[in-house]
Amino acid sequence: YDLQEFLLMEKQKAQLNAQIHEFNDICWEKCMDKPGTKIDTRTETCLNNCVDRFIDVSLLITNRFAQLLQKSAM
Amino acid sequence: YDLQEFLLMEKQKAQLNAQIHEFNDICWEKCMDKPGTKIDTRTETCLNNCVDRFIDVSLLITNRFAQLLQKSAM
Amino acid sequence: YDLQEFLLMEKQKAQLNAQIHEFNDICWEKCMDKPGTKIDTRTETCLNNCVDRFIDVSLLITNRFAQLLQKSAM
Amino acid sequence: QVKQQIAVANAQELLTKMTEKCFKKCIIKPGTSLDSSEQKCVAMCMDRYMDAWNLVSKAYSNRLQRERHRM
Amino acid sequence: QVKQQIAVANAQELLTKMTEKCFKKCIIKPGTSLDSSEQKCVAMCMDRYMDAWNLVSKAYSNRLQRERHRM
Amino acid sequence: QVKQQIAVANAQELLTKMTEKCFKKCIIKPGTSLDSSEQKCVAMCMDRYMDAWNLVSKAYSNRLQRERHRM
Repeated sequence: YDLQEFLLMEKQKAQLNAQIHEFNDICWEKCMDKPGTKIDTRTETCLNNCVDRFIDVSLLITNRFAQLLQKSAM
Repeated sequence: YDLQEFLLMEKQKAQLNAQIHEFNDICWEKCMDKPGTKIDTRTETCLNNCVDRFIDVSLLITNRFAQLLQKSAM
Repeated sequence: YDLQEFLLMEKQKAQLNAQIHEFNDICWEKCMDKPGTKIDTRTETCLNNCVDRFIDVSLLITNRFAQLLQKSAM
Repeated sequence: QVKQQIAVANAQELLTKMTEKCFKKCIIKPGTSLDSSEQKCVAMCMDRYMDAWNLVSKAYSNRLQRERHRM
Repeated sequence: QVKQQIAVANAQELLTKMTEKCFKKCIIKPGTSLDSSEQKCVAMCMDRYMDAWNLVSKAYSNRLQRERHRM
Repeated sequence: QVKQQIAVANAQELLTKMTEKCFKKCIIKPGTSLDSSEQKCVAMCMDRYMDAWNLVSKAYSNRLQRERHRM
């Protein structure tokens, strides 16, 4: 476990955090209506689903884009 | 046609692409209502005009700003 | 008054300008309805208050965050 | 290789923007899975976004040429 | 020290986002001072934003784990 | 020269923001040319944006001074 490994892991942590900030930004706008005294179940479910569906959309688009590229290369 | 020229041209291409991404972002919001099975003529016209009018506004503002600066310098 | 001092001051000026651009962006959206032949008193008051309240919110959040951190560290 | 890097950067930016725009347009209320109507909407949105990109790109290069002629 | 820099960067980004989002949600018409209802709204909004951050963070790491298992 | 670079960067940022904001406010439905009412709107919007910039800039520097006195 040396310095390079440590730096790489810290860099990945930073990227992970940046990604969480971005998801939180998008899903806050999608799910949070008026902030109340606590997060209700509906909002909690929405936030969980929002992250998963955003990743689904991202994967769907990336895979479909790769397919289109392949088709056009043939 | 040497390396420097090649790098400069590639840089310009990158800037051009960044500009197109920005225009597409703005004009997508302005012109696209609900994505359908194809882009209809109204949306196509809107997108074309959107790019041209955005450039018009940008030129108008830049030129007027230069004039104001000149006046205030006299 | 040497070069380093000069560069530091110029850097601070740049940060100040970036901050003003950000405030102006936020407060323009909050206060400006339709741009008229001049800024009316209501809009002027709104812009002034907007800057001050934004800074209030920023201070409130930063201080409260520091308190929460301290509590969780105890 | 520089060329390839730019092409990759361009595709990446396109994918990021499409994901963001099409998520906003097609996923109104995020459910427990992407249902088939959402999937269809995303695929259509993606095609239209690329159509728009091509149109905008052509409109911009046309304008650049017209401006060059005027100078 | 790298670790600390990232923690600081992360906290700073969180503070910036919270300020922006909660100003937008709680200060509808900026007055001559933050009144008590606005202050309460900002405090509540801040707590909810951090709750949301934790939920989103957990949902994301759960998903990453599920994807890893599938591979 | 550093000074000038900052002044140029500042003006460029101002031009970029004004173009974006005033396009959004004044060009509701992009037509085949900028008509005279759109041109008038853009000119007015530009003047108001610079007014707002000056007001915001003064409000901010006033606040900075007040905060410094309190310390």
